[in-house]
Amino acid sequence: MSLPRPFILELRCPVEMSILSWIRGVIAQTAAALGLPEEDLSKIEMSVDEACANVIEHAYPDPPEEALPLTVRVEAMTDALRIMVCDSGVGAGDLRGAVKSIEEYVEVKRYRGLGTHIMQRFMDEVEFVQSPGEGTRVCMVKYLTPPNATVGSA
Amino acid sequence: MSLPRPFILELRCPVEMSILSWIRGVIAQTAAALGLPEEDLSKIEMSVDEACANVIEHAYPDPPEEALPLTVRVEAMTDALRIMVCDSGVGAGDLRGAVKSIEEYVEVKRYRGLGTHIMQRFMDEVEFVQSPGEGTRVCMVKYLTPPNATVGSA
Amino acid sequence: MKTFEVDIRSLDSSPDVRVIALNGYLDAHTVADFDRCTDELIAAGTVKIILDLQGLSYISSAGIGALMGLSQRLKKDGGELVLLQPTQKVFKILDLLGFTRIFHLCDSEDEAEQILRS
Amino acid sequence: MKTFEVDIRSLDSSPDVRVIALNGYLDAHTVADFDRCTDELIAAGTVKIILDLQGLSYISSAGIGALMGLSQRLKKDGGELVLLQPTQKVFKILDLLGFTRIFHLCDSEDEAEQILRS
Ligand SMILES: Nc1ncnc2c1ncn2[C@@H]1O[C@H](COP(=O)(O)OP(=O)(O)O)[C@@H](O)[C@H]1O
Ligand SMILES: Nc1ncnc2c1ncn2[C@@H]1O[C@H](COP(=O)(O)OP(=O)(O)O)[C@@H](O)[C@H]1O
Repeated sequence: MSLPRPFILELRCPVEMSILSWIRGVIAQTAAALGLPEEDLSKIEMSVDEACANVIEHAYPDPPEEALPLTVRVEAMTDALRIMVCDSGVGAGDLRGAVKSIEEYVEVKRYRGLGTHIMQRFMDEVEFVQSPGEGTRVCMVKYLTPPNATVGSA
Repeated sequence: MSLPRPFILELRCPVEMSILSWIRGVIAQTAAALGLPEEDLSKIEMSVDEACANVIEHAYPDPPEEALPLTVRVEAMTDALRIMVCDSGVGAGDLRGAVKSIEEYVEVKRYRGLGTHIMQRFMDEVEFVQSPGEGTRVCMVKYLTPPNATVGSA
Repeated sequence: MKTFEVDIRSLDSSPDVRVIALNGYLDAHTVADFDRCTDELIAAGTVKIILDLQGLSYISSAGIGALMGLSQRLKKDGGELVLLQPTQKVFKILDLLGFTRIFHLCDSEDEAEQILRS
Repeated sequence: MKTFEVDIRSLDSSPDVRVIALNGYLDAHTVADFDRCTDELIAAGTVKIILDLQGLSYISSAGIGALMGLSQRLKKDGGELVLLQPTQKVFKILDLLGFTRIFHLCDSEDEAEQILRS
């Protein structure tokens, strides 16, 4: 079972923490339909959750001007799943402040900076693009096996 | 549990029947996250499935020019869930050929025309817009209880 | 992720009765598999079928149309189609649309066998 | 749809040990509920906690941070935090990130009790 590709899924939603479980559900559903193994599914679900939680927590210190200030865009291509999490918020923040290792995280006892660390560990490619006043875009990629290379698929 | 609204979900995908189960999954996930009862969930899932299956079966007698010829757009507003299923295909077909009742369906023994009948029975509003050569748009609405009117919500 | 599977057996007590167990969903995609399977059974002379729906998670208009067509063909040949134990979700869909008054629905294989014997 | 629930009880055999059972998901949304609950326990003098994770379906960095913070506070007061039976999914997340080497994980309540007694 593998979904025909390419396809695109886009979510636009308010910056409220209670939206996160729905976003995770839709992402997990999609990763599962692509036939990805449980472990990749968890990694993708968590990376998207972390990027979205960051938008909700950090991007808009003041109430956002847009009605739907958080965008999640999933592009399932033949060889990769590209996921973009975008906001039009402050476009500034200590994105390079991510912990380098769990040892550092435990040592420092601040218990912050784990979200961006997780994205970088769990996805194959991660890019952060920030422009002050224009927002932040996190672009994450997970490589996929092209459908015709899948052994035993229907 | 009720999702903060408004939010928008948009899917763009190829016209292949194997995409349907994923679309149903995403729609059911969303309807469930809105706190809708099982029965409404089934009705919405099935109506969207029927509209999408029609695009795949009827809209493109020749291979479509676009890479992603089927669009499903879900708008969760305060008082309603609006779902649009759009294609840019032939924009013609016997949309008024829907069976008027199950009795007629059983009588005629053609076993067609049930899809549009189901959409009209299961959704609160259904509108079909067709322009020859420009495609078909099915717009379906299910009324929602505004979040602040929900008894006992968190 | 399982999509659709068909499992066919005969009843020990009534070898002319075929039990087809469906697993997964019967939609516009998987209905082709279902039609192929029932075509083969009918070509081989089967006229009495129990369709075990315990494992069916979803049915669309394409699936309902296939069941209607199958029922009609079996009746024409002097046989019958009986639906066995649909899940609550599938039952609800069939019931909301009025198909529980049209199909023969049964709660047990024994009851289905009785109907097909009479 | 259940999101997050916390259930607190004491061990019959060690009344100073609190068992907190989590149900649902511990993410950036529900972590506030979790923090409120553990703040209250600590204010009431609790220093030994078994966190029963059998019903926890998901944990995010916010949840992991909360567990780390809780563990640190309990240790400072001479107590300890033990995690009991995470689901396979939550275990995998903690393990991939290296947290199974940092938290005390147990397979049974008895084992957890032993650790907290010693
Ligand atoms: N969308 C965003 N907009 C503004 N700043 C962000 C955004 N995402 C991340 N950041 C910045 O990056 C930092 C590191 O994020 P993260 O690693 O997830 O840890 P944490 O959220 O715990 O601080 C945040 O503290 C914040 O300053
Ligand atoms: N997206 C579409 N593009 C073109 N024609 C369509 C479309 N959707 C529906 N139709 C037309 O409407 C008719 C009725 O559809 P429906 O009630 O679902 O029954 P069925 O698909 O079994 O014919 C179809 O036979 C087709 O002619």
